[in-house]
Amino acid sequence: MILGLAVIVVLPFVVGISWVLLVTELAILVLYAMAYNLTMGVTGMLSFGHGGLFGAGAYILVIAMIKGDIAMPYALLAAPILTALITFVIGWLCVRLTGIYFAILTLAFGQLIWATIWKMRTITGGDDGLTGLQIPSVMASPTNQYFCILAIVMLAVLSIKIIVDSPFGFTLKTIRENQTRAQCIGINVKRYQLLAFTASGLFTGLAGALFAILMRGAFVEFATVARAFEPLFAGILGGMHVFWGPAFGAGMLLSLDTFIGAYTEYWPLVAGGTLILLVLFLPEGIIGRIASIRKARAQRLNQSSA
Amino acid sequence: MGLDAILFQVLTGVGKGMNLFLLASGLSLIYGVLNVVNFAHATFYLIAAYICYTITGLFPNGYWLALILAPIGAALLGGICERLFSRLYDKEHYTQIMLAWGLILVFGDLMKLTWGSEGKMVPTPDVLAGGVPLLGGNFPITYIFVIGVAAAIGIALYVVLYRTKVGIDVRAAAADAEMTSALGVPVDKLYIIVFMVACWLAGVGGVIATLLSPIYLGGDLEIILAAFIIVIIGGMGSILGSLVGSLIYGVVFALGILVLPRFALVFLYILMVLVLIFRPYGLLGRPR
Amino acid sequence: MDLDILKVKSLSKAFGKLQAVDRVSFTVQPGVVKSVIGPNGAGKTTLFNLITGYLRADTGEITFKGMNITNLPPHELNRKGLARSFQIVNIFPRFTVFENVQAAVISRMGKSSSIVTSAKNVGREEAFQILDRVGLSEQAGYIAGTLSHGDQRIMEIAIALGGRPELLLLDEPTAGMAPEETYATVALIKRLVSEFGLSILVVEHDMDVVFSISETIVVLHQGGMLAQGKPEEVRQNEMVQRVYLGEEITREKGQ
Amino acid sequence: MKWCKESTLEKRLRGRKDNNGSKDDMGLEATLEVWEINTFYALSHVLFKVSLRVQKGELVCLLGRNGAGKTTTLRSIIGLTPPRSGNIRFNGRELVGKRPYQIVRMGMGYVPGDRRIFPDLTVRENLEVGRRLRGTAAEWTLERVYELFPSLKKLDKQLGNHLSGGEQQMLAIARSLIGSPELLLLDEPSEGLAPLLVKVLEDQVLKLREEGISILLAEQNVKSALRVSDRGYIIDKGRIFFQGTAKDLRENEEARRHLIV
Repeated sequence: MILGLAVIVVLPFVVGISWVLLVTELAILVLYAMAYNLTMGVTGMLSFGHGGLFGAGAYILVIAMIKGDIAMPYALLAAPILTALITFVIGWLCVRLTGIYFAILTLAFGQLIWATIWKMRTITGGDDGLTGLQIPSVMASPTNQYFCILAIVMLAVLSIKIIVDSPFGFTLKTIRENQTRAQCIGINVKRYQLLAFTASGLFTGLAGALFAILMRGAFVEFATVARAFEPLFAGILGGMHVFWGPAFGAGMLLSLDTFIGAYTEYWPLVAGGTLILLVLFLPEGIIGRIASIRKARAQRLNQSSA
Repeated sequence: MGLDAILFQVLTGVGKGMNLFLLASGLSLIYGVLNVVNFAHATFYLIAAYICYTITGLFPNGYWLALILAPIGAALLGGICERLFSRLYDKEHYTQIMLAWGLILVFGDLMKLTWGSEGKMVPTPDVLAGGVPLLGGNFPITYIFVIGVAAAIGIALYVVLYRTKVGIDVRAAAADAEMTSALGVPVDKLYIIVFMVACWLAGVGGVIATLLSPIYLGGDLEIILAAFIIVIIGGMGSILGSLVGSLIYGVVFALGILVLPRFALVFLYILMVLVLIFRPYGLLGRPR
Repeated sequence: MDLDILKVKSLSKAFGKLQAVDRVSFTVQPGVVKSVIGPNGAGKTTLFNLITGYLRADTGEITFKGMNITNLPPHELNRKGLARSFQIVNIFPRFTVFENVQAAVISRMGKSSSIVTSAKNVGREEAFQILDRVGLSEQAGYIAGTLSHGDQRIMEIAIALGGRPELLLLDEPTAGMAPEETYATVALIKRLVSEFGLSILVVEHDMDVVFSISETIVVLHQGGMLAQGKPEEVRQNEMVQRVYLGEEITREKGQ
Repeated sequence: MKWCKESTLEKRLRGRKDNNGSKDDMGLEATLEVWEINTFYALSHVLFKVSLRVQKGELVCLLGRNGAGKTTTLRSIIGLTPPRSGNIRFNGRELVGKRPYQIVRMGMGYVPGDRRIFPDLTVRENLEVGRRLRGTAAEWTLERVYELFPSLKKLDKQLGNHLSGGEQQMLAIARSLIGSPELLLLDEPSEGLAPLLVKVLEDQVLKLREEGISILLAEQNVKSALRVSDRGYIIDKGRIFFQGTAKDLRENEEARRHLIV
């Protein structure tokens, strides 16, 4: 852990700017994947609406700063909170449904956000997006930006970790494992699903806002369905039932994009192929597989000693 | 705006809607019978459209040949994909959706490799060029053709499902696959057939869509969302629901463009949200 | 003063034309086992689902510790001290055995929304106590889904105990069990009553089990009550025997 | 009458090994032979070395209480819940490993306890699902089926979910019959039927046997089953405890013990 921290601190001084930017982006994607996983991996609700929420976070920050002249710290606070509010309203309507219907309703809301951003040109700039975000000078250099964003992401991931490990997080996992059973040990399932969805929206909004800072603006692409699939993909790659699974998946996803993308423009082919193979042959994800092998071995040892 | 102009627009919407019906009915059929959410369904539509482009480029008057061959190509490809999906029939829906997403990415890239990333236009066959004077405007023959083909296929689909042994078996399997197999019906073979027929329908949809708009990469994602809106509004698993949903989609979109040009799509999303909240199984669907 | 822990009064439920439960009334006294028996389709499971809030009653009233609990949702019933097990194994299969019980304990402690502490040690002692009580403490670290069928069913009872219930509803607790497991379960049920003073309502097919654990028995037939009484009385009841052999009988209406 | 005391639980524990299925040495031509099958649902062991035989043209009943293993036995035979070990032979051909539709096509019919009528299909369409051309003389046509169940003919265009319980039961039998089976597996056909309808059903079952169809009838309704059967088995807790002629079953005390409260 200390070694990891040391690497993080030293990194910007030994590698080039493009690498610093890449790692910053990675940090944001990790946060996004883990935020999403609160819904999908932890509580077991399939959402396709997170693209819209990610976009919402980004646009709220940019609109607040450009149109509202609000200082960045406040805008950075407002973005996740307002996104969480939006998520709460959407979630309140969505948690009545289950399974694929829940997923499709979130998809509809995600698309509604996307369409609103796309069509409300006067506020959002439509196709052109909103550019020209002025970043305070402390954060302007890639290295400073790197440290600021990484600090925020680490804080957020730590909060997610605390949530997942808490009795609240445990309750969410019970709901994922068996809703009927959760209900009859006294858990109000819908209420907890709504809370989990809202918390997930909060962190997704934060990730979107950070991404807007990195990109110096907000664009319609931030809110597409493809964007909604990204964290799900990351979760499947890494394994969504283990805490660091989605983070690992996000890393793999970005490396696929960056490195294979550098050799060939056909990286979606590779990514899609990987996804197909994973879903068919390794549905637990890579980290998830390792974890379950370990668990099984531990139980075997336990049984043989007992 | 005159009443004629509005009616004219409604007719255009019906044309678009009927084209989408071919796609939506297949999506609905796959869900109803196999309980699979085939997010990649529109990809078969796009592939057929590209095959049609190639065939029309090779042969003069190749459009009619394409109308026969391209959907068959989509169906064969669908048959292969069904074998992949079959491994996930008893798994959670999200795994099927991720498999579909993988297929979308892979096929998307393969299409880019084969046909490049510029948009493509398929020349309209001479017979279908021009229009007929109607309601004070000139209604394109292509739209009439699309409505005609889709209606004919819709009727054929109905006849097969309700009048033939295979169709009745399909409906039985949709309700209770295990009991159907215990009556001597090889349900897994039935599944392959249904998947292939659905992809064939999507293929026909793709080929006739080339008459209405250009072909471009990523078009499948737009179309699949439209198809989802349709089956949600109409009811997943109901063929009649897809028809009603398609017509609602086409007409609301066409009229929406007249009223608030930029928000036509938003209307449809709102409609879908309302349906999901108040009648999650759709206007003509039933809860399962 | 109400001495009965559970009081079911004239409860009815119909599905379309089928009268699944027809004016059923009975009571459960504290600290006893009461069984509900009857041939297939007699309405036992429907009755259970009505009491535990999974179905809404058409008419009738259910009172638990003097409170009217008719049509309350399952999670509220659980909080009031009424827990159930399921006919088909219904557990958290990917959790460990310990976590399965811990989940119930955390919920009962009202700590489900807490985010300040780690879940690891919350309710730990109590969960282990319960596992000890049902004889599963050695398997505490196992993944629940890998246990034998009998152990899974016993673990279900352990989950129910996590809610510190006063009344336990067991839906066919010995279904699908090997004889050794059945024997252990019967012993466990007896112990829960004698040592911990629980009241238990059981639906069970295995008549040996029913007669060895029950204080009183209710016999259902085609949704209605056919007989009620001590095991001996039910055994001697001519009507009950005839029903089980498939003879036609007409149930007296509105008894 | 002797009743189970608690000690019978222990007795059952001891008695387990004595009961190794039952072999039939009548030497007659067997349509169906089930030999020591063990069936599981996931981890739970449901059938323990169950063996039984159905002779050509015979009507055999399988009696037992709720949850005794009757349904699982039938599901094992038809291939819906294949046994993990043991053999099932139908006209000399091994069934274990075959898919349900293959087994049905070999000439077996299955009528499930909950009828499982396709709700959105009409009566005629429900029959259509079961129809297969076998090209044998014994083939059942729609007309012949309607002859046996005249009331279904009037309901021809009714949807499955609009039928009464008795009508559904008739349709469920008719639906299997139209596949021209040599052996019919009937799972608790009398369940939920009014007494008068049970009698009607018995007549129909007897008529089927007169047509030369062998029948394995799982029943909880002992009186009704013994009125029509030639022979029977008693199953309890997933094991066959007793077998004999209908007369034996009616009179034997030990047999009754497994059937009554």
